[in-house]
Amino acid sequence: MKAKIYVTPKKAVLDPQGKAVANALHSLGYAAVGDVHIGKYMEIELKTTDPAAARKQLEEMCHRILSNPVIEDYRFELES
Amino acid sequence: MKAKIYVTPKKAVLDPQGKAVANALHSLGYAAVGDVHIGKYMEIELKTTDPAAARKQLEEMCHRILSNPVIEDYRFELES
Amino acid sequence: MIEPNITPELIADHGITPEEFERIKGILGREPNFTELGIFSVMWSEHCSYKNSKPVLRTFPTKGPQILVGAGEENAGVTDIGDGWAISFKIESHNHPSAVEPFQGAATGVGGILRDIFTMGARPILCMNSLRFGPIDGNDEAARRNKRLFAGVVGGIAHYGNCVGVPTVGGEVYFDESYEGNPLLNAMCLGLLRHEQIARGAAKGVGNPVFYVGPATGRDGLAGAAFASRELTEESHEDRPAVQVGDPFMEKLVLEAVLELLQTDAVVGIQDMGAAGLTCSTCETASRAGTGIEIDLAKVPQREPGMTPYEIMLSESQERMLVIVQKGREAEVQRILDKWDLPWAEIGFVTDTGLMRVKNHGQVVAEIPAAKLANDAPVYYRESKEPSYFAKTRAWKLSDLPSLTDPQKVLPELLASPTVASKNWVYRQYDHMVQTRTVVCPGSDAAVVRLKLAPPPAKDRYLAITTDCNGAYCYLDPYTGGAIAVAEAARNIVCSGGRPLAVTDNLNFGNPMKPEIFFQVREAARGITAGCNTFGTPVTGGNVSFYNESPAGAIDPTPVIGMVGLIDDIAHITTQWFKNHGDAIILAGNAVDAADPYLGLGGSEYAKRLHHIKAGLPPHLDLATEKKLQDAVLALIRDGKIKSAHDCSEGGLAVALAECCISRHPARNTPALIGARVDLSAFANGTRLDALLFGEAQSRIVLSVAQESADAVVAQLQAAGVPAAVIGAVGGDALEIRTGASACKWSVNELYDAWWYSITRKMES
Amino acid sequence: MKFGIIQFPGSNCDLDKLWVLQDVFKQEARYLWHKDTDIGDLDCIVVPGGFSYGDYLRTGAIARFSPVMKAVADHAAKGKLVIGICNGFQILCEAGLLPGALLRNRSLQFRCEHVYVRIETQKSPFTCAARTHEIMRIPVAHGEGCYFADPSTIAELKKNDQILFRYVDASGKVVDTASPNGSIENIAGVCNKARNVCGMMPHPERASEEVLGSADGRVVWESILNHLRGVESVPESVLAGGH
Ligand SMILES: Nc1ncnc2c1ncn2[C@@H]1O[C@H](COP(=O)(O)OP(=O)(O)O)[C@@H](O)[C@H]1O
Ligand SMILES: [Mg+2]
Repeated sequence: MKAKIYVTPKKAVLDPQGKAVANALHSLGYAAVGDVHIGKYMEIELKTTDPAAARKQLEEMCHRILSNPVIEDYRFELES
Repeated sequence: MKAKIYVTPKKAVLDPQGKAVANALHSLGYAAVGDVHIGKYMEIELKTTDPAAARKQLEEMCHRILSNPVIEDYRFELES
Repeated sequence: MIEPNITPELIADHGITPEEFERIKGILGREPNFTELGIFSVMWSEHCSYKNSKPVLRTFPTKGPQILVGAGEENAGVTDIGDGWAISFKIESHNHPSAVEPFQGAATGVGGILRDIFTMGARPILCMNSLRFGPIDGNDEAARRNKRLFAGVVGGIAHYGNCVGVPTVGGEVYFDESYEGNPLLNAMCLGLLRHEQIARGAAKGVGNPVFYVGPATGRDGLAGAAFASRELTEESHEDRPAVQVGDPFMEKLVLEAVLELLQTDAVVGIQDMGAAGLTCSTCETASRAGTGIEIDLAKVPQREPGMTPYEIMLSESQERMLVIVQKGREAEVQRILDKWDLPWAEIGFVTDTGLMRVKNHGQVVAEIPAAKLANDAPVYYRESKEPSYFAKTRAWKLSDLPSLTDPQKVLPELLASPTVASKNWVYRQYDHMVQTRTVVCPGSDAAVVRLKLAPPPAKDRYLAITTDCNGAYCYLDPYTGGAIAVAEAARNIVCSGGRPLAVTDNLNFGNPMKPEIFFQVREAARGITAGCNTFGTPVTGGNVSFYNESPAGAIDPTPVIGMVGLIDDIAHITTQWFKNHGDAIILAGNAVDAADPYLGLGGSEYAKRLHHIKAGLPPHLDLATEKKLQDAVLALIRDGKIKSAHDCSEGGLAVALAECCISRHPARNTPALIGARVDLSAFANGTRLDALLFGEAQSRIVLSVAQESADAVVAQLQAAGVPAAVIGAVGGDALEIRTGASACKWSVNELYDAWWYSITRKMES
Repeated sequence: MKFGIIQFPGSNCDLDKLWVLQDVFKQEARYLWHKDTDIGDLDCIVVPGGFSYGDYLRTGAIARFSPVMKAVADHAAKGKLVIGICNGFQILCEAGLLPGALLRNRSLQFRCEHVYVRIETQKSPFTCAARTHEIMRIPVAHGEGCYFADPSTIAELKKNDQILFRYVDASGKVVDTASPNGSIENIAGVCNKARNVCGMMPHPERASEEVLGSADGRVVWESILNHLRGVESVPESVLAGGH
């Protein structure tokens, strides 16, 4: 199975990177660009066939090491 | 509209971060974890209602600045 | 907007006692509203008001001819270094944020101290840091957590400092169980300025506009000052909004813009928004100038919709400044801010009312006498009581320590102890050379920087900088521990060729409401005072961090000393490693201190690491002896007689000798190792071998000199009243130490390997 | 000679470059602001290190769109000299003025230390004053210095003698452990095909004065000055005692 994980800065937390990119896009003339948020995208192979167990493990991995729950949110999708 | 952009390291490019995360997960006991790949995930608000124009702009932004074609691939989704 | 009612519970939640609440009512002549309660709670927190530490801080020596701006007057002190030049330096803690989110906690700690320095008008030219963590040995749950904190803190310091372009040139790291769950991050910054550039944080000139500079205010870091003034509990990890995210790029822009602004005389006052944010910066600037200030929160840039006045006033969003502008000169200021693409807003003006008046869309939401808010926090003379653990630690006898039979294995083990081991895993992550000032990079007793005052080849000036504190010593005897922190710092400066100039201090302790903790605070401060008086180094400022406790108890008392010294001539710059084969090795100071009942083994790394004992008394220190030693060694350095000088600290004489052999590191993976043959037989008679090799007796320096000047150097030291003897010679590819009948021999490769890679191995396992 | 040093928001080695050129080498040097479009007549442009635009997104990604970069490209197109150091190297790669890209160090950590770097060729304006296979002891300080290019680009670089600097051990051998970042073939610096644009990760300005522990980096500035003065190649005998 394959998991796709998205880690994004929490709403209330400063996202200086997103801001810098938004400014850069504006100055390049992309006036339609509004807010930009930048996070991480991860793909993880999982050698298991049990989606429920995989989900449980993923939830745990995201919380423990793949994201920093103090400043980031995460979500994931599981594909088989 | 909102665009979701995925930037991932090209196959031929080393992904030491992916490797480090895979190792960390193994040492925490997640034996089922196989390859890990890490890229960027961006969300961009677009103040436009024309999907075709938005796509064209996004394609350009991705190619010019949001990714570096020497080392990265990209893809995006557009939501309204 | 509905504000909560002021109930006793709400007051208690804000950390305000019923007596303090009465005092607030007295100042206002009425009950505070919710916003005002929040404002008082942060300004009267320990972090901002020093209410529990003021009586102690007042005992520090703070005066001296070199002091231009004294401790407590401004964001940081300013010290004269001659020819119209001055330095401004200060140390500050960010312990609790680092415990909860090590990377961002440490990063924003660096950001905060940088702002304290550049708001004085000084360009930051170096950073240092003093760190404490729980043990990183092994791989159990606790060790892994400690490693994660350690890696996060170091990564955060690197991220911020490297990006802003200020070199991190040194520091210290200790590992001990007492910091488990409550790591320490103390960051120090030093800046350079001309006398006439000293900027003030005062809101002078009625009618002058008040500018807000920097990114918009968010809900992050809400009430961080209050957070820092509480013990860490299991729930602290829910204190998440108190964690701020730093943006070093923004800081760099703010830094450049502020220094450019201060070049004009269009700015009358400036202060950063650090702890307690807008609240602290407005009331303190008004209070210093004896004026009032009026702002409208509607004009404050806001990152999120719907922020309340309470939230805006208490937010600790990073990289923001308050600038008081000369009326009529706004355009000039705006031009510079725009040049650096900095967000800014005019949010208010200086008044003559003495009040801090806060409006929101024109409606008054808080009105408090500024000076009373800033200065009239209650001051508490806390009760102090000798700690009961002394009974236990002092019941321990040196004879309880098994005698040492085989030193061969011990030395590599001590060198690999993370507290003693090379910190290259840490400092190679820091840019320590940007600004091309760093003459002695991390790895010697003190960092040395040149000031680049004069273009080459003209004569330049040099500073030596160090941070020091041994918490175990302070735990066993806070007075001696405090004095040793100062003495060791001065010794490190002297070993580098400098004369001690001034200090900054960071008092890290547990909960001062506990009499046994307050005893530690008071005694450590007394020790620091004694030390500073001895070396003529006034305290120019510092920081207090209390409530450093985890559920397992308080940290070892850790009063960190940051000391700066002046090196008068490039030729005086001295490093710790041996230079040439054939040079004579001299021990200045006593091999064993007979005045110490524990012979230097109380609180030693040897006792802790090999026998798991933290007991007895710390090494005995006689300040007059120490001063004599330092003066004599500095005189020799000035005479050009000394090739290397290294102070003996953790691990004692054997570790110091080993470090002299293995610490020179010209390039990646290419150490310059050099051996030595040492004979300590003359001191071995009737003394414990462990004390001779690994005892941490104070007032000792290992010197190397050309063979032909050895006798003269020994004579000169003795003439100055300093015990001295030639103990060996540099050369070969092994360190050999003879102690009477027995002798040990270690290849320098083996010692180097144990010492250099120890932390890397632990972090990568 | 006239040098221009670019200041991007977030540059932090700009002052060091000015110091080394103006105060150490006594050259005419001035800053160029990132918003400048007219840079006047310059002999050499220096793109300094630092964290332009915070290095957000990718190192150099945002800086390369600064107005001044158009002028840099024009300057380079005329065959005039451009040297990018550290972040400057990253920016020149992003701008397409140099081949390849710089990835995160393989250790995933920032690395600041002295390394040994071998000068691979004297056939460039940036190395023409060097002795054959001269080795410099010189500092690096970067988090993203791992040079990458696809195999055909690497082959091309070799064919054209465009690899100017490699990380080596103290004896001058190219070994894996000598590299602080994991670069392909230990590459520490390259030039473009026309040989007038150079990028390097090590910092010659941090090794240009004895007081800083090494003056080995002076050879880079001396090469540029020799080249500009028209002293194309100096006989080895003259250089033997040099630097
Ligand atoms: N946190 C740190 N950051 C930067 N440099 C450090 C740090 N910790 C230690 N160092 C450097 O490592 C060297 C040895 O430090 P330390 O063992 O504390 O020395 P000493 O015992 O002489 O005070 C010093 O040059 C010091 O500046
Ligand atoms: Mg020392």
